[in-house]
Amino acid sequence: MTPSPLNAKIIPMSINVQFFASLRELIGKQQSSMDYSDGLDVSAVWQQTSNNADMPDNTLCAINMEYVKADAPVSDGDEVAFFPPVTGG
Amino acid sequence: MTPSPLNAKIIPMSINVQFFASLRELIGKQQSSMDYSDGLDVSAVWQQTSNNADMPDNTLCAINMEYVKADAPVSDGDEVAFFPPVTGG
Amino acid sequence: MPAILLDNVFNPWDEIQRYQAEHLQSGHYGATASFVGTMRDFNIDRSVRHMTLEHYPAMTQHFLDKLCLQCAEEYDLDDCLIVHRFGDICPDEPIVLTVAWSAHRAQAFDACRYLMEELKARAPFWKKEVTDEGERWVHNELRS
Amino acid sequence: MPAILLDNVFNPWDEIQRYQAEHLQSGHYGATASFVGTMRDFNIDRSVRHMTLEHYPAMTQHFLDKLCLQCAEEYDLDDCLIVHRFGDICPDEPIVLTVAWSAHRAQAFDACRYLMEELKARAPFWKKEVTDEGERWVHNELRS
Repeated sequence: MTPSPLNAKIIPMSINVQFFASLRELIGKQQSSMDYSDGLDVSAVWQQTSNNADMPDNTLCAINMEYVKADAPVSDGDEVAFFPPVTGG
Repeated sequence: MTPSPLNAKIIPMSINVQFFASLRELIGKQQSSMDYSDGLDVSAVWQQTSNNADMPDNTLCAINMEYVKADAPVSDGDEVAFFPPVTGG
Repeated sequence: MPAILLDNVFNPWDEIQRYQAEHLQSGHYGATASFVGTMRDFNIDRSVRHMTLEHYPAMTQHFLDKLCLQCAEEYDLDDCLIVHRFGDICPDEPIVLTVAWSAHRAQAFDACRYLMEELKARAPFWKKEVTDEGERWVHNELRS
Repeated sequence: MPAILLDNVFNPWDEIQRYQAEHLQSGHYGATASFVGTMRDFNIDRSVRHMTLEHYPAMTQHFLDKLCLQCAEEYDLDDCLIVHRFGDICPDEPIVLTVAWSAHRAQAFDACRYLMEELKARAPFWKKEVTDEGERWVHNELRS
């Protein structure tokens, strides 16, 4: 929404990607990062960071700590997270 | 249920009557007693112990610590209680 | 699964802990639901200074004992507990505590609420409030 | 109306008392509903020795903070509180506490339950149990 400062156009930010619980074990890592590109959505982030694993059907996705669907658009600098159904409480 | 011992036939028991809260104040006493007679029901107990006060519509009745209706039969030795709607908790 | 009637101030959280330590089996219950009713310093539109809670001792005890037993069976509880004050009560003092311990949370929640609803509807207690404008019996509360 | 995440054993009854003393106005709330979820030593058919509760720290805090605010507003609460463990947890230790303070009991009961149901359904925590037969992730619990 806010216009980016000039240097944000010059220094590319990246997408911070987090995997939790059984997905962390499936992917083999807790954290990844990737370069931002136009038109990126959450499922594309999965494809590029998941070591070719299929996304389990019940996977939950979040951008910047809010639940989103897999086709939600990703912005430069976002934190994208993937995790299985929750079991707290 | 249990057969009465012989002396229970000889020494007449009585009905113990209790009034609580606003009914205690209405009747002007906490406790009363009356002789048992055959065919006695709860409303007759009220009539004979309430100093001619009408029974308020919402009055609750109990015999021996269990809720009953006003036409419930009373037995020799029972404790009969009258009280207004409850307001605990 | 007792019902305890007290004529003095009690600390509901201490009561829960003490009862739990003495009567509940470690590692067995997974869900503890509790409710504490506390005397407020206002009711409807008047300022309440203090309150006297009258009860019918033998029937109150009998009613609450039966309620605990029946509730524990109906909701398959590990245990349950009711503590209720009577006599003079001041604002901010606890009036009632209900607790239900169960393996599962739905039963604990349902049972704790059932204890309170039955108690409010049928346990022989009567509140008389002392307000700035004098004494008054509390009538059936339309609001919960 | 905070949400507190802890990696150590906590006493839920002490938490309630401390929070109440520091944040609640005497004589104002009449109803306190609380729920404590405790680790059991059995789940389904296996014996559970201990458990690790993984979470997504920033999102968990954010989610529970928002939940408290939204619940307090929706149920017209005086206040509410969530305390939740993470990390290694042993049987009989509390996992979660939810508390709702209100003028009226219906709101307190409803709000306390709402906090738990939303937390169970959506807060990013994941349980891994260590049983006699090895480790396993806990799957969506069909039973409450």
